[in-house]
Amino acid sequence: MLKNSFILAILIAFSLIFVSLFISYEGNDELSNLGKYYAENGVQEVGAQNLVTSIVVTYRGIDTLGEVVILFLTAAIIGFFLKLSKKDSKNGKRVEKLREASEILKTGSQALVPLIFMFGMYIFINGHLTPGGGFQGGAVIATGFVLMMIANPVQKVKHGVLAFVESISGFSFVVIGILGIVLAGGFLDNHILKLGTFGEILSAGAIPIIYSFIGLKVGAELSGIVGSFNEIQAEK
Amino acid sequence: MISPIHIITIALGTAFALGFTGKLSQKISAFIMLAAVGMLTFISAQWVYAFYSGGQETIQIFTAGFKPPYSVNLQMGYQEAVISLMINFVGLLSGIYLFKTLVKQGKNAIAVYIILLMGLNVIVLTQDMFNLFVFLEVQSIATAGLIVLHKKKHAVSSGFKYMVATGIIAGLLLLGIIFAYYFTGSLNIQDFINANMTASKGGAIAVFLILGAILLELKPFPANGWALDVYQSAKPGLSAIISSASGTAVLFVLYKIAAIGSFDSYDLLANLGIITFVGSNLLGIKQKNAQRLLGYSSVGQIGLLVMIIGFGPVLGDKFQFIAFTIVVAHFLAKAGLFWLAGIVKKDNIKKWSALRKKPFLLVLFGTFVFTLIGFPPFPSFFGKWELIMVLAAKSNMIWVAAILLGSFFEGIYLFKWLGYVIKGEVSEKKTIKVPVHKIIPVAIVGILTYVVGFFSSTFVEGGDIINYLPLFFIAALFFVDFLPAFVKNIIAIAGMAYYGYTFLPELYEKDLLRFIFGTIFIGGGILTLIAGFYAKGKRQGFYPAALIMFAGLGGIIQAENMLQFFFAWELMTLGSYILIIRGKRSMPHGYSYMLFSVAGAYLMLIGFAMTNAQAGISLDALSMITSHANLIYLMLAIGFMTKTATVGLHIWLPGAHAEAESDVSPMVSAILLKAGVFGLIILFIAMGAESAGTNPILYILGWLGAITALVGNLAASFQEDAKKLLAYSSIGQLGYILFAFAIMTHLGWLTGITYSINHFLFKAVLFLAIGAVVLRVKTHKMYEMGGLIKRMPLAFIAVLIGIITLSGVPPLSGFAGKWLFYNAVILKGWYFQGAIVFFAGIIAFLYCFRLIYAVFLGQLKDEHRNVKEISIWFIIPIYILIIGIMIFSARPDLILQPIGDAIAGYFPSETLNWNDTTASTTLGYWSGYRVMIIIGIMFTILFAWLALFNRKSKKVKQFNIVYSGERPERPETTHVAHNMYAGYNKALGLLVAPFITQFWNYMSETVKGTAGFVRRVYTGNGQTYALHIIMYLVIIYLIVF
Amino acid sequence: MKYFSLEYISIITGFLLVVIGIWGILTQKNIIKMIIGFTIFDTGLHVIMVSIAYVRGKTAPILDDAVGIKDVADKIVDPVPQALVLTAIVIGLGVTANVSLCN
Amino acid sequence: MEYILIAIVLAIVMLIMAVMAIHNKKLEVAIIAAGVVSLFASVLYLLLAAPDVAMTEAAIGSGLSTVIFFYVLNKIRKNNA
Amino acid sequence: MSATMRKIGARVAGRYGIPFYQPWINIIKLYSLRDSITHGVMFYLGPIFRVSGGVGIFLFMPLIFASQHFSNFSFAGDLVLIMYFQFFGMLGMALGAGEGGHPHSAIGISRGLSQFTTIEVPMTLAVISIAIQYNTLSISEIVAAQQGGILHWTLFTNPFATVAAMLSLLGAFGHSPFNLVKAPNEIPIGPPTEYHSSFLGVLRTNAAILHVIEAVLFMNLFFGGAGNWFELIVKSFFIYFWSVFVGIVFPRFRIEQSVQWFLKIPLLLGVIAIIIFM
Repeated sequence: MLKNSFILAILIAFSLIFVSLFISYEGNDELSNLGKYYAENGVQEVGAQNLVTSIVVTYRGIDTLGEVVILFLTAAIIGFFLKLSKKDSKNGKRVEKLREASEILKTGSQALVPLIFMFGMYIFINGHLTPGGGFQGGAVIATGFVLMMIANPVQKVKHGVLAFVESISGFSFVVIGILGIVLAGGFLDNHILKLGTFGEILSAGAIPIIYSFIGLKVGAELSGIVGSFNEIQAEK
Repeated sequence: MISPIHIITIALGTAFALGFTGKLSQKISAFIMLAAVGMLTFISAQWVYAFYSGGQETIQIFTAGFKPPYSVNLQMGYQEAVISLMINFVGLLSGIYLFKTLVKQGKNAIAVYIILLMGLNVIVLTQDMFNLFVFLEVQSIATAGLIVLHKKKHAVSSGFKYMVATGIIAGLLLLGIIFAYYFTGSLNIQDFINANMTASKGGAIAVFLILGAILLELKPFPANGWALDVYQSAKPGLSAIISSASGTAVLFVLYKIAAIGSFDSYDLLANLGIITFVGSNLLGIKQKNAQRLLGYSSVGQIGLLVMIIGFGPVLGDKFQFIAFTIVVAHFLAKAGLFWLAGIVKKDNIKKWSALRKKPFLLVLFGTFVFTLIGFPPFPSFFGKWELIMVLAAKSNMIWVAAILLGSFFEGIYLFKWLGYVIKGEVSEKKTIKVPVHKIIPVAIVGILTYVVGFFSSTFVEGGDIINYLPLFFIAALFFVDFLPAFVKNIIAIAGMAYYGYTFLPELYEKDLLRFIFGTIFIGGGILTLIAGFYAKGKRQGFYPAALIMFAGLGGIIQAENMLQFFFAWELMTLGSYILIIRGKRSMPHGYSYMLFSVAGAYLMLIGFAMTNAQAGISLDALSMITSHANLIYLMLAIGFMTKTATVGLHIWLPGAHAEAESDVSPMVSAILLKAGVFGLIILFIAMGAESAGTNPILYILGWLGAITALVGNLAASFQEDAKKLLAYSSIGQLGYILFAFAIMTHLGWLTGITYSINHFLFKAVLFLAIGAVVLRVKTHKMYEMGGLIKRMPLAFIAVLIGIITLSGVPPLSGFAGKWLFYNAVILKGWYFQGAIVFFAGIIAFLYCFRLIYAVFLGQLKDEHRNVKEISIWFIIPIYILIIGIMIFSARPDLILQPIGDAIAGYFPSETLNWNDTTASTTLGYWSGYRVMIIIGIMFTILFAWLALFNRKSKKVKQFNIVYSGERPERPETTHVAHNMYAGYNKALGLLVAPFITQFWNYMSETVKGTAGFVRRVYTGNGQTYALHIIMYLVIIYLIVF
Repeated sequence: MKYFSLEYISIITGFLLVVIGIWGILTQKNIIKMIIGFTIFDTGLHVIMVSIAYVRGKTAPILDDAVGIKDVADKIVDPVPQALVLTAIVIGLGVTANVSLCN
Repeated sequence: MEYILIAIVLAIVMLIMAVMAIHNKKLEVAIIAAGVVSLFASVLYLLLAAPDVAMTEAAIGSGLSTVIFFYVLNKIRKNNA
Repeated sequence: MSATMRKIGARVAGRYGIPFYQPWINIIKLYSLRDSITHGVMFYLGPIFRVSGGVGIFLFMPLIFASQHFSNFSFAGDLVLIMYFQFFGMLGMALGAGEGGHPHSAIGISRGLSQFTTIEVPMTLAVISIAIQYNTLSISEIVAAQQGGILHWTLFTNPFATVAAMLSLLGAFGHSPFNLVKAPNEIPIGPPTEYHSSFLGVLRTNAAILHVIEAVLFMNLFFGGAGNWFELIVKSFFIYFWSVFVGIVFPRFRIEQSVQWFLKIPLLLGVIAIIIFM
């Protein structure tokens, strides 16, 4: 208990930093310089309705690349871990027989999962127009995947397929980025395709393509991660 | 030119592509990865080249084709190129090193590895704060992943701690970034810098959070327990990357963003950096685990670099050089050491002696250790030199002291480790396996340390005239180390002779004092090397070390500026250290030798730095000091006195000299100690004759010299070990010399020089002779010898002449010193000191007699009935030296007269007058030549007389004696060499009680105790480490705001 | 009452979540709870970031028909921190997954 | 104004849930509570005019994270059992 | 002279003692002994060193003040030379005895050397004091400075130095109470153990020379020197007898006792002597 009070004291002292930060915060009545620039020029330059998307995919595309890389790393590390524990399980550890899911769940999921996948794809393809994009779509796909696993716990996750999707979309992402250097102004420039008509699906240059790849990749990665966790927990 | 953006594309392309290569074998994947990393290295190398060859300007890469701050931009400048090259280079080498591991772990690990490198590159290049954050996370997740892949239980838990710690740090960084954005409306680092955020309180806190987070990424002491666990438990190849590449990259980030703070934040960084440097190195002292030790050292070095960044504005245009050399030194050495750790595969540093079976690795290990500590010719030497010079110039002396203290702590454990490696017991018969792919990286960085060191010297003021010729020669000699010893000996002697030839004749005209010392160093070196012919086999490692020492000694003579002097001084220390620890039981002594030397050298360094700040870098500047002169002189004097083993600083000497090899003892005793004397001479010249009466330092030094003489000689007479006896005698003799020079009159100096020459001659003779005897009888203990005159008459004569010279009995040259001494002392008026020295001189008789009696006289031991005369290779140099003694004894005027003329420039009054061969002062007179003749004639007459009476005396066996009514049968019963001066010891032993040793022991125990106490903050618990991080920030916050 | 507005309430909530999260990290023995502390810490940060993006009385930065494409700057909240939060959330997931793995 | 009231309610629930997530003895409850914090946060994001963020938080923070937690919990339970 | 000493000693002890000519007879007898053995080269050289030392000091010492002839070879060196030359003989003696291989000789030497070192300290202080006083190290000049009446002797002008030196003289002569070195009872004649016949003869000769020379040295330094032969003999005889008297009165000291004793009173006196003239 003494230790906890000590920690509490430290934390209170630490909160002083936050208090000062909070006091200095006054809320905004107008946009910051950067925000203003994007608001005024985003449409002309990038051509996406959703400004957040144009920032995420184009202006700060390299951040997104890093983010995808982090998911990739996580998936790779967890996948590796899975491999290790599988090796262990070969040495005398058994995979516990899981309880079968109820029939309703099974049937329901069979109908639902493709729908969820479709919804996810819709989200990332329309990322430049409506809220949402690659990440959200990817996450939705992964949710569908989770549902699939719950419905059918015994079924093996096809890591090979996931990895393939993940790699190919990641690779394409990079290739498009390089095309940006070759054909347009810089790495991940979306001007390799025409900006098109504002507000349409096939507008905003390469954004829909890039976001699709991101969506696929994120979906595959998140599914892989969750799947791996599932397998890890299934082992004993 | 390939755009740096392709560092990202190639790395990521490879990583992603590995996923769909399908069934490609893991080996091929690893090769693809290596090729990719090679490509990265090539890209950064070509940029470095472009900048190096000039004409290339810093370029900005706009991603997505928009200008910053609207999109993320990368910047490629000279600095970025260099750092990125370093990262990729170590990545490539580590990739080769980890090749098999990576192949075994599979594609996932390979992909993570290359992404780690990519992340590091991006954080160096990027100019956008949030981008920096993202790739910092990439970097830390990749690192954690690779740690976890190690699949040790310990590794997993340390990975967890690492994630927790970096997670909190990243969160705080993000908080800082978003508020910085709130205040500036930008995410570009350049905009942050221009915005002057610290003006408002909120902005200042945002800056504080950003800088604090980056600082915490650098593992500042004491909030770094998590990092140490990582260093300890990660695979060595990975630790190498974390320490070298990640450390360097994040340091660069700190450097890049440091400007967002105000001037105060620089100050703060400097403070925190130095705390880390000192604290972390202090804790390293108690550490036993090799990788954790390296972790402490890494943290320490990075702390030093943080401090340097903090001093960036102060250091001005020197900053780049200093930071670069120290970074590179740390980078190369740490990578090399971690890799070595992976080859040795021993956790406990005591077990590293396994390395000894691989001399090549041993040399590399030594190289890295000396690089870390900052010995020449490695880059960190020049970096630290410049750093301290600049700091001193801006009178930041406390900082200088703290840096040196930290370096000293680092020296303590690194040398201890080196000691274990070189002298520890090799218990296992199994030799360590050295796969080729692991040794190549180590060798490459090892060689690079030399190359970079060489190039960095050309950038230092005064460094361009350092004489590298001997070093190249030594390097060449190192590569022919496989030759038999006598071939190498011939090469070495030839090299020495040539080296002497290159500068000594010239000095004879210009500077007689330097000439004399130069002759002692080089000539003496050649003579003692002749003795080296006795050695059989290859004698690996001996010649490079010996020649490094002599190169250093020569360098001291040649030095024109303080950098050269210090460079040579450290070189000499390094060489002599290696020489000393070659002895069988000399490790602890070598260790303390090194610590004293390093500490002394640091004091010298401070002195030099303060001088440089006032009067420039030339050695002559010492006489132009305007302020704090006495402090500087005192520090320099203490520095030199560590080499002359003045009382208080002497405890390393007896063991070091006594346990060294037979032909090494004369080198380190007769020759090496003179380096300290030479330093003192330079110092005293600088202080000037006019300070003789007024300067309290000289007065203190005089007393110290006298006490040293007394204590040294007294201790010598109580030794049982012949070589130890000689070693203590050296302490005493050096006490005389210090005393004589401290008198600071014409006569005093003549005394000092005479003593120096004499000590060189007779101590070389004695150590060579006794060393040769020891080689024959295989013991140092005097009471285990005896009666050897019958077996080794030549050695006996040599020792006899040696001790007559030593004790200053007329007619040999020792008396010249004593006579000058009396005159000098009485004229100076230092009567009591003089009396003490005189008393010490008489005590010299005790040990002189003991030496010759116990070794050569008395009854011959049974086991020595058949020993041979000492080796001819010892006899030759000994008798050459004896001829020298005879000449000097008969005609001291030949040498002393020109010297007198030479030093008359410094001390014009009360000179020694020469009338033919008779010297006279205002007090007395003496003619060595005549005394020699008179005694010679008398001796002959008496000999003839006695011979006349004793024609018929018959020779009898030794046991033909009677005592206590019995005839002795065993030699032991008649030899009383053990505890010979028992009564004397009872009366005066108090004076030599090991107070000083106890004092130093107490000191070292205190330091270790502190280290052990502070180390308790590292509980090994992830939560505690997280708490440390929070506390660290809180404390800094409370201090700053 | 200045603090009685959307952005202030949310930013205070954010800070409090951060503090609670750190408290959890520092005090909880159970590793899962530590990790939960972590996610709460992260969520708090995200809330703060989004609050900073907020401009009083403006709408989301999506230029649909309701907003139009003229004088956009006066109509929307700041898109930049939102983009950052997107990235941060995904990174947070990566970190959480990794931390969860390490036990 | 009604936004503010909603926000206050959201904030209070989030904080209570956060404390619960950390101090509740039952791990399942704790995990769910953490998920609720995320979920309410995403509603708050909507109020703050950030639909993109809200979607992401809902999908990732309250969805996937919670699933992962349950898996980890399962794993630990089994290991300890 | 040694006979005289023994005689007085015996008389005090109530015995008859030996006749005064006994030592001379001893020496002659030793020289003429035919049976002679040796232990090696150094056994020869030892006595030679010893005698060289003795004779050497004699040669370097001016005996009679202002006499051209009896200044001997004093032009070759000064007081320092003489002080150090004493060691030459010591060393030779020690070496020769060591060669003999007899343990007693080694014990004797170790004791002798120990004691000798401390004897020299007050002596040196006294000499330094004199050197300061007269500002010279040349014996002739020291003697010259003492001319002109008994009150000009160092004995009176520098009494502390004189006393210190006289005390150390006791040790230098090696008579009782500082004669453990020779230790007649435990070890037959100390370092000369093992020596006999002509070797011993040489040594005894030397011993006589040494005693005389020490006395002469003291005379020169402290008692105004000698203007002619008669003065020389009388003065040195009295100096010699000083030690004899003391020796008879005090019991013998152990080595550590004598070492400590010499480092107390005589040392203090020497220091005072220097302080006075500083």
